[in-house]
Amino acid sequence: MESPLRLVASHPLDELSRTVEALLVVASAPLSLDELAAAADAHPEQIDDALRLVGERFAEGSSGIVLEHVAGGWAFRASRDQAAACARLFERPAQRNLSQAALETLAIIAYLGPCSRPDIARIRGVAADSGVANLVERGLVTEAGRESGGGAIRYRTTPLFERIFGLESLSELPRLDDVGADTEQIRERLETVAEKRTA
Amino acid sequence: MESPLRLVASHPLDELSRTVEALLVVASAPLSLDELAAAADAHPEQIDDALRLVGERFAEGSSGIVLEHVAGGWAFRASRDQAAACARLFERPAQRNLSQAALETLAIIAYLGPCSRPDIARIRGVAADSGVANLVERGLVTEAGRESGGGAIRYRTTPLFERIFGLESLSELPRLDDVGADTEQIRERLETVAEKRTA
Amino acid sequence: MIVRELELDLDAFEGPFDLLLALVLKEELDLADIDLAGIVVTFLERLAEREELDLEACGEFLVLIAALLELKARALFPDENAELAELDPEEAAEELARRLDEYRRAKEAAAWLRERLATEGDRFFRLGPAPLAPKVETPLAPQDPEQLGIVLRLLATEPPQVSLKHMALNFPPVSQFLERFRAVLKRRSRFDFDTEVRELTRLEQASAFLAVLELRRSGELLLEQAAPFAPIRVIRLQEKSPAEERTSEWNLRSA
Repeated sequence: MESPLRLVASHPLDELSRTVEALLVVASAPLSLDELAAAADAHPEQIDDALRLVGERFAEGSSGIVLEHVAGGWAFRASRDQAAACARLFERPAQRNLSQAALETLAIIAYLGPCSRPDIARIRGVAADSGVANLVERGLVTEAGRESGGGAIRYRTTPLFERIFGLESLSELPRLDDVGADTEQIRERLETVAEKRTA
Repeated sequence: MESPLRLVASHPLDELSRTVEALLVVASAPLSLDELAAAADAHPEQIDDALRLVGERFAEGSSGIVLEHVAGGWAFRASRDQAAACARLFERPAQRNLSQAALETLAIIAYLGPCSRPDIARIRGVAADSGVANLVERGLVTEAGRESGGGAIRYRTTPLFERIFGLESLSELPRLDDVGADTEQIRERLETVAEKRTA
Repeated sequence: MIVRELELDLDAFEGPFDLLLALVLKEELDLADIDLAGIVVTFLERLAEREELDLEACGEFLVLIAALLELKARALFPDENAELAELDPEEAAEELARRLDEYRRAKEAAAWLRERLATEGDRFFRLGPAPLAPKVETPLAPQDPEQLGIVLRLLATEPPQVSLKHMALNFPPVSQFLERFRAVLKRRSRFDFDTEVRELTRLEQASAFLAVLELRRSGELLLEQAAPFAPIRVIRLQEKSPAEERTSEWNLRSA
């Protein structure tokens, strides 16, 4: 593909336009002319012609899918007259319940203070971290520096977390005297049980 | 959507098929009939008809984009004859590179439904920790709560798993009960041995 | 390395490991005749030939050899009320058959998935959101803070005991007993196996018995048992005394 002497197969335009359609429907970002040419193993000029054909097939008014030229290149989008349906697809009712994983992760971070992903995975007794990234994305936890000695990133809960859970501050968390008198004891208890769980 | 008296607008089929096209091209996962109906503000039966039209327009052989029924819903993908071009555009997805151990773990989770790492270890006879972590990272399995009373985390397969393997649903997995006869054989053999020794 | 293709060259069997498993399961080969230690040695030799440790092959091999060892041990001690699983022999046999079958099913299902992966490999689709689709943000409804206390308390609760007893089959190394019995036979020309292993766990006894079988195979000793369940006598082979004599001697001493 890198060789300047590479022979480019001759593509009937129709076939090439199908290739372009396929590439655009699987891409998660707009594709440039060069990217399309490289993937289709064709000349950029040929791609230009194919794109014209694809543009005719996928045009506003005649199709629900529309070919669009944006800054980064070419991509498909929904036609404008379907905006209402698309909006309904993306408008989601507020989520009522958090997953078990999310709730456990939040509880650990809230009660124990800043924790790293390995900390959380160990206490939960799971092999992989699933969900911290999601909680960060939702703004419920945020980064809080690294473990000493350039270790793993630690996370803490955010003001949004407190708002969602109706807490003025973390000191209002339900008391866990039966688990441990203070954070240290609770942490020890959790770690002891976690070891048994994975044993 | 909830109101039983809601009037569903009458959609010319052509218009509705354009709506379905638009919804499918922006969706990030397969859409079920109900999801399509809700977003398009139409009856599921109407959506069914529209999907037939869309399926004719986007069929293997005639288009680079193909409509498929997968993972409990409908989605667009690239046509199979464009796989080479798609492969040049993307690295081979990690989900398709699975070791024997990973496939066995995946098979156990897919067949047994939510099951824990100890369940998997019991069947495979080796610790399942890293194997499961790996599948979670690849998005092929996800947490599905805990065993009762704070027991081990259980896992299930994701829609992505069904999509990668081209399954309409988990019920498409082949039945494995033809092996049953052998169980009987093995058991009988073991019993015969036991009888001989105790005679 | 593919474990099932491991070429074996044993007294009772010559061919790939896979065939051996098939023959054992079809009753065409008696496990009692199979030198399991020989299989382990062959595997270790193949393993040593490779530069990298093939963990996957090790895992698969361990599963298979453990199952065979367990089967063999069960066949050798069918009447023992196996403390390792607290199951009666019939239940144990059933449980074992079920587990072997379960594993075989998993392997079959995995094979099906692998094939599927190959045939569906040309289906490309987009992973993740469409390039020009709106970003979805799902707001979270207000949550009850009590949930946090509940899940943390659950995490601090010891999980119910999962019985994995039958998983924890830590067969003590047979070699340990090879050494031990050789040493005993240096001091004494014969000993009573049951007495010698009385203090050991059932699993250790199983290993010890495999060691004794191994020594018999290599011609270092003879085994004798007057009747089923009678004590097993272990006799140093160098001693040249006919079987009858040994039996009468035993009777005299025990009289």
